[in-house]
Amino acid sequence: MKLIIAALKPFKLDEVREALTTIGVRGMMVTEIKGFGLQSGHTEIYRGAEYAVNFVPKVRLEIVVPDALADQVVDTIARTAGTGKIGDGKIFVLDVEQAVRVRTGETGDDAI
Amino acid sequence: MKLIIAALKPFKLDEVREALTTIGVRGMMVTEIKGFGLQSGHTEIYRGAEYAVNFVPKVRLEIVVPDALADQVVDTIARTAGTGKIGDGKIFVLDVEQAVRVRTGETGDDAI
Amino acid sequence: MKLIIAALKPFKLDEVREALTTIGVRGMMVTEIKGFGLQSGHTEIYRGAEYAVNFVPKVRLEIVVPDALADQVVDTIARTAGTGKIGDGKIFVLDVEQAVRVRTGETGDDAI
Amino acid sequence: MNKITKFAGLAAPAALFAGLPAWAQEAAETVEEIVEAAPAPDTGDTAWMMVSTVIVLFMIFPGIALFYGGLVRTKNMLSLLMQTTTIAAMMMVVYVVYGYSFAFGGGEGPYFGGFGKLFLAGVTPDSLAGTIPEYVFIAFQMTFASITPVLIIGGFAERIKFRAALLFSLLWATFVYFPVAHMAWDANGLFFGWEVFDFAGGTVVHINAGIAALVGAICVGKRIGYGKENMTPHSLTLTMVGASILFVGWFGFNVGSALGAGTLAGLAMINTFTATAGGIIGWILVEAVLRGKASMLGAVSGMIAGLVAITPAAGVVGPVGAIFLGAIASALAYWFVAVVKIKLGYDDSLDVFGIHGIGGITGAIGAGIFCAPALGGQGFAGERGMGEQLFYQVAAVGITIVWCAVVSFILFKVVGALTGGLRVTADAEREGLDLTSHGERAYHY
Amino acid sequence: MNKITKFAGLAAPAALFAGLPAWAQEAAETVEEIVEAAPAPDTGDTAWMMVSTVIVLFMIFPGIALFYGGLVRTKNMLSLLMQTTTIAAMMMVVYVVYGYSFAFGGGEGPYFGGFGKLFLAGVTPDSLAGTIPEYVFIAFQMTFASITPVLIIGGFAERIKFRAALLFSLLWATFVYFPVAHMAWDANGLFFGWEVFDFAGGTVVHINAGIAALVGAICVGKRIGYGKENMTPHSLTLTMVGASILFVGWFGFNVGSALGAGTLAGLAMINTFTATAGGIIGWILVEAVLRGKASMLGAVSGMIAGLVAITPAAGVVGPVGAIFLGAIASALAYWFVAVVKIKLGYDDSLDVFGIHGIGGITGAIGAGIFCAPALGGQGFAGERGMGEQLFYQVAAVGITIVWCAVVSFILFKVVGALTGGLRVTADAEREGLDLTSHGERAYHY
Amino acid sequence: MNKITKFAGLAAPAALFAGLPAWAQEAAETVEEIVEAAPAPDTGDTAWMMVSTVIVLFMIFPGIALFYGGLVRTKNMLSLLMQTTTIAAMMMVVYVVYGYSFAFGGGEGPYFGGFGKLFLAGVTPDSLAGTIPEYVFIAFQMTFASITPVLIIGGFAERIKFRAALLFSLLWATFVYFPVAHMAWDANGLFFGWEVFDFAGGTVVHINAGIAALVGAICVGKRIGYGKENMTPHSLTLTMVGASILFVGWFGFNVGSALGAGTLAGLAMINTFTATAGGIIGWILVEAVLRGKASMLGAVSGMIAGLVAITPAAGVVGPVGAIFLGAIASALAYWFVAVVKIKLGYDDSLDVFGIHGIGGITGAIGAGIFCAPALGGQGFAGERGMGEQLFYQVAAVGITIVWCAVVSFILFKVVGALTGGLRVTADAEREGLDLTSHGERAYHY
Ligand SMILES: Nc1ncnc2c1ncn2[C@@H]1O[C@H](COP(=O)(O)OP(=O)(O)O)[C@@H](O)[C@H]1O
Ligand SMILES: Nc1ncnc2c1ncn2[C@@H]1O[C@H](COP(=O)(O)OP(=O)(O)O)[C@@H](O)[C@H]1O
Ligand SMILES: Nc1ncnc2c1ncn2[C@@H]1O[C@H](COP(=O)(O)OP(=O)(O)O)[C@@H](O)[C@H]1O
Repeated sequence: MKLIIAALKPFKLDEVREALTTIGVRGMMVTEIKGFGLQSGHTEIYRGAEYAVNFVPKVRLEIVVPDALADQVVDTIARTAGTGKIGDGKIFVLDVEQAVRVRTGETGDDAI
Repeated sequence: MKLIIAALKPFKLDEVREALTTIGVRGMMVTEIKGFGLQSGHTEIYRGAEYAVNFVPKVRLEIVVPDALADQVVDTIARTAGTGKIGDGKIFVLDVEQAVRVRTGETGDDAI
Repeated sequence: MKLIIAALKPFKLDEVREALTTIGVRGMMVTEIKGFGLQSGHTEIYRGAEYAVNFVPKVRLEIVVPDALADQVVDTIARTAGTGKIGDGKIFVLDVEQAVRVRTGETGDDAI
Repeated sequence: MNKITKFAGLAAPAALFAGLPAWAQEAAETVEEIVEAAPAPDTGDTAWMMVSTVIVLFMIFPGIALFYGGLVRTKNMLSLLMQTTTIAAMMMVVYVVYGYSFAFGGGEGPYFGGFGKLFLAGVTPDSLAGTIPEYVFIAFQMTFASITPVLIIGGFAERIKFRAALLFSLLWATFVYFPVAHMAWDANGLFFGWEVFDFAGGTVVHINAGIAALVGAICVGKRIGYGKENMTPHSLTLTMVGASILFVGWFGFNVGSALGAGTLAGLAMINTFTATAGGIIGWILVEAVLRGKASMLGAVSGMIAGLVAITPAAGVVGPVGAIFLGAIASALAYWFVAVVKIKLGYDDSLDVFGIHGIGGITGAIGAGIFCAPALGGQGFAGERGMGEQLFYQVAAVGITIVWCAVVSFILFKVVGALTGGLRVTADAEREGLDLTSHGERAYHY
Repeated sequence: MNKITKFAGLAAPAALFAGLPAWAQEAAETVEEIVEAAPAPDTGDTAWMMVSTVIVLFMIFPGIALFYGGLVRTKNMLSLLMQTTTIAAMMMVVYVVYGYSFAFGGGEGPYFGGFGKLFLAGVTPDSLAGTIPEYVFIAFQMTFASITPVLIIGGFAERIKFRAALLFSLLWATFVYFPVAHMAWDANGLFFGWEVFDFAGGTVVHINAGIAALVGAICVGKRIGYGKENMTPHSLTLTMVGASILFVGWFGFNVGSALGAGTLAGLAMINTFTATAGGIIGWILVEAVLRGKASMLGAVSGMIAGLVAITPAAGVVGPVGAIFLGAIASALAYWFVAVVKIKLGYDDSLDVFGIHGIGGITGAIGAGIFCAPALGGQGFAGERGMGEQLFYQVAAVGITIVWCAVVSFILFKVVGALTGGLRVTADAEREGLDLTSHGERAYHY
Repeated sequence: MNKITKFAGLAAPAALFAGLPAWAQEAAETVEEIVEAAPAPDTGDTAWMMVSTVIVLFMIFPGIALFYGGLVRTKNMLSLLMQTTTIAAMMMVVYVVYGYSFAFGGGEGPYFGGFGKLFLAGVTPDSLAGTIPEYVFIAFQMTFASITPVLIIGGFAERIKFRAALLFSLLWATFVYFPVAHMAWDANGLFFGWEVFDFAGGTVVHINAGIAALVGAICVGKRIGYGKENMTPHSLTLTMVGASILFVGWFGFNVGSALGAGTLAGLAMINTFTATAGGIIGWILVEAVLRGKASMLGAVSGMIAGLVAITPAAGVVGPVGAIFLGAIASALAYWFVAVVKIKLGYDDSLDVFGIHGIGGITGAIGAGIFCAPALGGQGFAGERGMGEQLFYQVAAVGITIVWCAVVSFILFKVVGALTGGLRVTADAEREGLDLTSHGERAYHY
């Protein structure tokens, strides 16, 4: 199994989730994060004091899928999440050794 | 070492943490996340406009443990976090190459 | 490529980010988490009812870097984030199989 | 027979009060006090009117700001607060400069008060309006003029340019608000002459704001993602707080419109209570029946609908009739917001038309019905029956709607042309107006 | 000798005011005004009473809603706001329909005001109650009747069914609140006849609410996880805001109970200030000594305890005595909330009994002590000494406690039977009442 | 010629009112009422003064608490709320014990009111101050004395020890506030004798608080990370709510300082409106021009600057002049906060000096200018011209600054010595004062 981690623009979340559901992904974990990258942050001013905010709001998806599905998931995310502008995000793939479904105790591909 | 990632029902957090402490786990990272899976979300209505919310609040635990302890940790989580109802959550195991304790510079199993 | 995960004291974030930028890190993901470890939590009292809070606020950094840079990144974080007091945090290193930049479709080291 | 009929015989004495706002005379008369060129104000009336003024201000700062602000997404919170603050401040200056004059400047036409009191010319601390200092009357009216354009911004919240919102408000107040205020409340005004019941601003404030917001929602266009993305309110807690403050402050609005602390004030007070309670319960019942669950946002929406409905009617109906008036307005507003709006597909972000417009129309017409003594009301104007009273009520509503809709439409086009388009860019809308228009974020928890 | 003794001689003239609320007579008399069948209200008194009414409303919307809401967990926030809103609206309607009549309807029994003023029969805008329009008096009393059942819901917050809360409130108002209000404040009422000091509602509002909440907490049972999980307040900021609004609005409560803007009002005002300050400082000192840290929640808890304690006593003690009364009530409430409750193990979620019950009892009894001229007070009723006064104070407290406890217990059983159990399901309780009872969430940051 | 000149001839009759606060006499006189040893208070004046008192309380609870609290970081929120609550409560007790006496105790010196009214000796419910009960006057003044030390804490927020803040407030009130209040408002006071215009507390409240905060900011030292870390306000929403409540409550401050509901009150009311509007617009315009974006925090900062500026001037200028006064003060405050402060490098956390200090100085001096009849004002005192009036205005400002700065400095040193340093430890500062000083956290979402 593979763990796919993606940092994306928040407003793309629903679209990506739907696209993934279509290709058979049945679960994921979503976290709101602060992203740092090429996309520049913004400046906030409070009573004349300027603060550079270097972080940009992103959502981070974690999806565990059977090896066979991994490439397709990466492709789907890459296609759906893109706007062509800086800050579209990244996708990382890691190897997962084991998965367990708490409710049933199922393991491996059955668990996800 | 192994990194164990678990997505669980939030109200189980304290129980799981205690059970893990008992078997010798000395640290973890906890994140509040939105989970997507078989467990269905809910519907919210605001002035007649209905919104389907597909995400369910979950907590995500990350625990790095020596290889030897990994199975026991997975078991303990699986046992403690279960309610038998849909949405109990998943546990994933990944391999960790290195660990460092910032304070002391210790590495490997000593660091965790 | 390596994924470096670090749990650190929140007020160290800016310093660490700057140090990493200096050595060529161009991106990261930052999450606010609750840490559990040796550092003890605190007690809150509400109308005489005492609650022990076992979790301590931490920030969690995730940085994907080319293999070559990994050690330097770990070192830099370890050096910059330390205060010498309990709770300084941990750094974990995992292997990453693939990386994709959504905007361009670049993969591997080019993507990060 | 309602006391308003006494004005019929006021034509002559009214002349004695040349500069006095008509409404001041009405109230004074209504509460049966002897209106003379009294040298000192009545301290009790003045105390109440100052309180009324302050609590209508409270409806703006922070009442409506929170009611509206809680309903938008986090990223647009400050833009709502900021538009509220700036528009209200601007209107305060405008009111002193020409607003008071345009509405109550002594002009004898039915639509325009004239230039007689520009910069409050001729008003001194000793000038009285009825039994209260004229400065207090001006301040009271100023708060009405300040809140009305603020109500409108809810119609196109989360996407309008800041400077477009300001410019529109300025022009709208000039060409819609002041004329309608003159029509309704000045002794020489059109509706006033018709003896239309508009106790505290059903036409002037609520129908006016509702229509302008509807026109604005259409002219500005829908929010990106409207109907697809979840645009859930970022804090219903704040919305509830805002609604509560509106409830509280509305006693300044309604009871203050008695212009004194007499028996008419007492009537307006009890009616404002019961109509609001009716509004809350009305909405909740409909929701409970149709959806199986009563919601918090529903309860406060019903609250506002009830308050709006009793506004024109507070001094002419009875407390039991008011319950029904509030409940009916609330049910109609529900139907509009939850059914009609969704069918028609326009994006009135915060339902200004659905609640203020519909509530205001219901109240203005309902005032002509529930004032019937048979329904516990205080009676019709003069020798009128219900039919005749209703005719004038409907006429006033109709004129307000048409005037406001036409002028607002023109003004939106003009403002759009002057500001290079009413909307911010799509990117700015996505990122949120707080950062892109004001350089700040509302929360850093 | 306290001015209340003057009522002794009022038996005859009181007859003249058949329908007038007793309290209105008292206040009028107390401020030494000449009470005649005056044709017009006193504008100053009316202004103040309208303000009092509005600020007691503010205690509900959003005062108590925020004070309570801030103390619950995020997932139950809206349920608190919603119960507050709905119960208050319901009580406003009930008050007009039969509540006013049951309390002040002219009935001569000691427990019941009769059916004479159902639907406010016979009240017109010109009806006066003392020096103010009767409609204003009704509105003022209506706010008291609205807030009291709302106070109770804090006892079983975070687990009660919405419809159970509503039904209980309705029945409780009918069988507990209106009778006790009649006893305490109507000229024919039991406590009134005993010349019990209950200036602004120590028995009627606070002891009543505290007892009902305690009975409710026990009947409904503990929250899941109580004593194990952290049930930390989701926003102490909101709790502080709510408490502040209660402080501000309480001047309507206490000073408004003078029913006019005279010297008695001035006394009630200064006492309300100093007792509250005493309450704040009392709690903080206890905490600082016992725990080493003074907490914000402690400060506002002491604030409320002080306000509750001065409520029955505001017109009969002096400003320095009030400091001590507030501080003592606060310390007792602390002890109850932080020690006794935890020992006894019941789950009064928001400490309604601990603060309102204990504070109310302390205040009602303390009124009979600190009214002593030796303690700077205004004197006992009639020719009484402290012993006799205390006897009647304690008797009134005891009767209220027993009546309220017994009837509330029966009503909880009845309501439980009618609604299929008072509690929501365990799953719903875990998920939170906001989503499961109302289909909304409070925040989307 | 301003009406204050009438006091010139009051020397003799003033003797008749030995114990009466001078300001009460002024107002009574100013509104042209006949001041006799009236047996009963004027209900209208009393109603208004009770309202004023209550809304100044509202400025503290929760106005300033939220305005300040929203500006700090989450971890220090409760510390602000707690300091506000505790200091205000403490001042209420102190005011009754000796504060009223020190300010208005009848002493004939120019700096000190004496010991004549310790524990409010001699005051009964029937005592009058002008046309209102003395207890109401005391309560009104008590709220001023409560809010002023609270204003100061903004200067060293987020790092001071709780007990140091309390102790400093106590001493500062004793050695700075009460003396300056006596100087400005008592018939025997220094500034009062000079016929300085300080209508509602420009010197006493705002300059005083601003200077003390500046001295405090310097004595306590900068926050860790100041100038490097982002110390963004944790909730501008709360700041806006707080500012709004300040706006609303300020009518108690300013209009209440007329001590009655007459024509002077009307003037103070309209001026407070227009100056605030001017302040808002002033700041926004400067920001828009210099930065290209107008900010919400800017708008409310301008609001407060405008309110501060009109405070000393509310009864002596005209409504159009007030717009300019507000706008000028706002622009100066902007410049101070956004330019001067950053250059000088001290850390006045919430810009108490920048806004209250600068605004207060501008207003106190501006009062001497905009009172000119040529500028629409009500005239100078006596036969004075602008030069002479300005001389006294500047003298009063100067004396206040020097007195306050010197005494505050000494007190900070003393308090630092007594509490083992004014600051919490660096670790506690990092973790936040909420947890480390009070054992609570503000939010658990
Ligand atoms: N493929 C997956 N990858 C990552 N997380 C998952 C995946 N499937 C489920 N999850 C997480 O596990 C949670 C529970 O899964 P769900 O399918 O709802 O129920 P169950 O665990 O009972 O099968 C989800 O809310 C989600 O956070
Ligand atoms: N090396 C990295 N490791 C982890 N996350 C990264 C890395 N680089 C970028 N990211 C994440 O991807 C987001 C987008 O990256 P950015 O460089 O801004 O634009 P782009 O993806 O268009 O190159 C960042 O906000 C961050 O969350
Ligand atoms: N075994 C672990 N797995 C994952 N995260 C851990 C682990 N142990 C510690 N952490 C993280 O590191 C943080 C610091 O650890 P702690 O034991 O408190 O202090 P120290 O790093 O000084 O030994 C914790 O708050 C937690 O977030």
